[in-house]
Amino acid sequence: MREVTIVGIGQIPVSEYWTRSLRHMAHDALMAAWQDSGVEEVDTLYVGNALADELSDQKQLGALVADFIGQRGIAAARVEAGDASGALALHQAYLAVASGMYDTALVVGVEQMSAALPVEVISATARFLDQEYEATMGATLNSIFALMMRRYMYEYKVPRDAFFAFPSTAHQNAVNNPNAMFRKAIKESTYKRIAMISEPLNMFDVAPICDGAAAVMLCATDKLPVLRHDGPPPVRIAASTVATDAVAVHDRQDPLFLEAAFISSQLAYRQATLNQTDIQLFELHDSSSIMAALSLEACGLAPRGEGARAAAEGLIALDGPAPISTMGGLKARGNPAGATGIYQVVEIAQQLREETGANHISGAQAGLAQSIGGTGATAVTHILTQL
Amino acid sequence: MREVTIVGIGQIPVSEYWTRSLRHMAHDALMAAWQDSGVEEVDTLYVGNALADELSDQKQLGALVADFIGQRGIAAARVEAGDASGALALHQAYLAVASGMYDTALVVGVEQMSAALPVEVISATARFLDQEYEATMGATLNSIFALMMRRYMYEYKVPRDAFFAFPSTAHQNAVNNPNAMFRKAIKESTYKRIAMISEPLNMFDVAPICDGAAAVMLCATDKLPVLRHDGPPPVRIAASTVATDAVAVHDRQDPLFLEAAFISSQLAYRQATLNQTDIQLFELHDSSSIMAALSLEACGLAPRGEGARAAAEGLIALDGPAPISTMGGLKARGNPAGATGIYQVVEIAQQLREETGANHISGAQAGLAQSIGGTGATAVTHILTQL
Amino acid sequence: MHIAQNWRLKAQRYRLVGEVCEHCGAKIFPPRDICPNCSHSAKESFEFSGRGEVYSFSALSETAEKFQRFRPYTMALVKLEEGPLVTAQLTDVEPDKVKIGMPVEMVTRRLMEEGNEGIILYGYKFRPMLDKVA
Amino acid sequence: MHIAQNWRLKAQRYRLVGEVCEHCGAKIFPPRDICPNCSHSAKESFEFSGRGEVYSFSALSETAEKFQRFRPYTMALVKLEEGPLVTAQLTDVEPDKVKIGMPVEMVTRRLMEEGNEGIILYGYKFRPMLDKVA
Ligand SMILES: [Zn+2]
Ligand SMILES: [Zn+2]
Repeated sequence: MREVTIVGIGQIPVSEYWTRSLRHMAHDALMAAWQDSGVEEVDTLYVGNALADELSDQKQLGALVADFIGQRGIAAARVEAGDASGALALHQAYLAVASGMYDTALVVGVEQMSAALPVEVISATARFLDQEYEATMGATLNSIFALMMRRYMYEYKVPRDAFFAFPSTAHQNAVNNPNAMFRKAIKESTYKRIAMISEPLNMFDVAPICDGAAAVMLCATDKLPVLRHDGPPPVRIAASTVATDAVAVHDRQDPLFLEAAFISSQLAYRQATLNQTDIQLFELHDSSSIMAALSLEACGLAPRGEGARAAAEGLIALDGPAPISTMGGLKARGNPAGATGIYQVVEIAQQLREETGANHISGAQAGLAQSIGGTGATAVTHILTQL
Repeated sequence: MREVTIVGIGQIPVSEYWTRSLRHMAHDALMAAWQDSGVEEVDTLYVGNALADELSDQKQLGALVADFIGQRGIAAARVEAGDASGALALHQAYLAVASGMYDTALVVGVEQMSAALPVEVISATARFLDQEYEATMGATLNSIFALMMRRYMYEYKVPRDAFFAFPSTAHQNAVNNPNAMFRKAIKESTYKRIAMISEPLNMFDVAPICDGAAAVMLCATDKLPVLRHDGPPPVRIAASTVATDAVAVHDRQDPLFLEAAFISSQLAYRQATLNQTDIQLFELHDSSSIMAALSLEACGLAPRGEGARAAAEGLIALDGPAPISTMGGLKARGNPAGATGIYQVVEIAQQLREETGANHISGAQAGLAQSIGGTGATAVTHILTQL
Repeated sequence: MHIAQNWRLKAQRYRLVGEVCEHCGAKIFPPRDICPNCSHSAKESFEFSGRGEVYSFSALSETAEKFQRFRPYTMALVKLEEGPLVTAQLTDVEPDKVKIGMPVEMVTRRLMEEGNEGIILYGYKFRPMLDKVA
Repeated sequence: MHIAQNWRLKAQRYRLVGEVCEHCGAKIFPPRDICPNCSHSAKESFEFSGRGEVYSFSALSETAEKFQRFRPYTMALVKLEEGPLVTAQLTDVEPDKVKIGMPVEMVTRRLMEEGNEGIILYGYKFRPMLDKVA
């Protein structure tokens, strides 16, 4: 199995795009990554996207984007696993390069949600759930998060305000990220009185509806010498792993444990031959505060039932033992569903390349990105290290 | 790059399923392939599906199906490229095993279309086109086929009736396929008077709306000795290639040439180090008669503009020089969009394993399967050979 | 849309028909082809009593398209007395009266309306168990 | 649905505004960010004359949802006099009067109705060129 390296990264600010459509957004992120990379020829393209089917009436995004970036002809694929689509696309691109069939691969995560009505987005993201036994009963993605959160508070005797640590940290860190959607810190007093979306989940507990595109260029490590030498430092993919769980929360062994995230992170630690303590930052899937808490626990960064409390006590701060959402996370950078997993990886690469300014995690040599589909059915973990 | 082998195949009859949903159909095909294979443990799952988003309100099919077949936890992904989804999923599974990360992989193509209203299916499959410049103008998939067909007839002076060879051969061959949807030969007189769908394309020129699931089990060739020895003969994947073209026909260099199909087949011949003449059968993407004609030309089996005429003269018959649709093809076996590419591959495996009864291509040692997304934007070619 | 899909799931939705695994005895809902507990094939039907208790709940008003007419409503995870958890709506109760652990029982109610054809889908919801409340 | 998407494409749809490549001179429609001919970036706007001829055509009545109210209609590939092919409807002509090679010109017409909000989308269609027909 060949080693695989990230040689270029690109992103557009997470925002609401009214004058650029899906193909344009993908183009902009991909061209940035390509230009950043020093690669001459791209051999294959992967597009991570969750919602173009219904929100843009468009399928076959692999071919569409390949053509639009001037690469008509190359192999291309669209990969989907809810809001883990981007990360799962990266895993496929990783395998494509590792296999030896392709030397270079572009990967873009792209999503356009803001042009649709909120009710259309809610209907579309409900498809991340089990249609027959969750969505048909009236469940939305947020309502399932809420069910998990209420039970978590009950079972582990956690006050709701403990969850404030997640949006608070995310917004604080986003202030210094020019690509983030919300670049303003939030106050606990606001968190306490802001409107509920699905009790006990409030508007600050969930990531916004938004648009975005982020991209990386992969290159087989044994082909690196062919690249031009003035490029940025390459970043090694030390692990790329995927695991799954029941789609419906009610079907899981423990509704309060993200088994897929656990398995995927364990496989990743093993593949990278690293312990949690060897890793300096963790971009986790904070699509809601409860998912952030459960992700900390699944990745072994907090004991079961302690994720929220540990976060409130400083675990996840930039200078804490397990910094997460270092550039704003899903909550404040934004969660453009199928693009999110690539934003995470781009941000870790930025950290390892020391391009994160005031948010730089000092001594960062390894970072973990974990992306989750919906409420936990698909989990994709990448560990990046300096080469 | 590791060699990859197909060690198990499975399919359910293409039909209209009213009592089994997507997950059940996938289950049945996968279990058949698994049972056929002699494999103990499956390492990863790929699901090719085009339309579950809108027709079943379901995403994250990778996780959903993995769980439903009792494999909760394993890596899984859903791949989409219109009606090339199944074949493209197989390509990803091929890379996954070739890379060395996974030793075995299950791949299923699954689609459920018949439960939706015809207008819903037409709306959904229009998403295989370029939304902004084809579908928005009122184009449907069939109407674009019709535009290609009319121009083809005009440019190459081909009478409409020459296209009868495609549905005629397909239906004739489906008679002996218990998994085919239409197992009845059709008459030229009926073809001449049957209703138009989109002039000059009639109802016999296009594949039916239907449901289906087909699956294969892949195994790294170097792990074959571990399998039990009483299984069916393994089939070698000698080539697995992907190419793309502009999504919109109006954007292509030549609207009557399937460039992606051409590139993908050329790459496949090269990867397999075989010429067309070394291959005894060709499962092509006969989603419409015109696509069948253009596919023959793209794969080098007929000169440009001669595909339909050559077919009418016996090129594609079971005993002709380039048999296609040997078990009924998309036209008569059925085209359950995202499942189609796997049905093709399963049928070629059946031919190489000599399980095709009266339809067996004598001396078949190599077969080519080519699957196309929509009107030609994505093309995936596999060449299978006896091990 | 999806008339067949709804028709297909009638037994489950109207009567909470799941399965009991012949191998390990696990009571399974929703029904599956393979027992998630022991991985043997699960085919024996089992009709649940419909009694259980609230495991978690949440009142919401931002719903998917097909549920707009019915909002606000309260989603819940209900732990059936036979073991499985079920996702369903609570009915006949104000959200502020719901508590984790509250005994509930299944009733059949209108779930949603399918857009174009105005098809109405019925299925299980749960309400406070009458004898326990009285 | 997709109000922004429609708004975004107004220039193209109302006035056939594409691009001319500064490098190779190719006239490009629909507009792109990269010239498909020479792979340089293409940014200079170019408004097409709207004149062309029928390259292919087909009358259909099985349409997508948003076009149901407008069926039957005739789809066509039109070869613009500046070079590119365009997919569009023909209008003001019976399907049996259409011929490949027939001169046509662009007009702006109603394209479709968006379901829920009843938004009407306008855009280009092509009709027989009046002076040539007369
Ligand atoms: Zn069991
Ligand atoms: Zn140019």
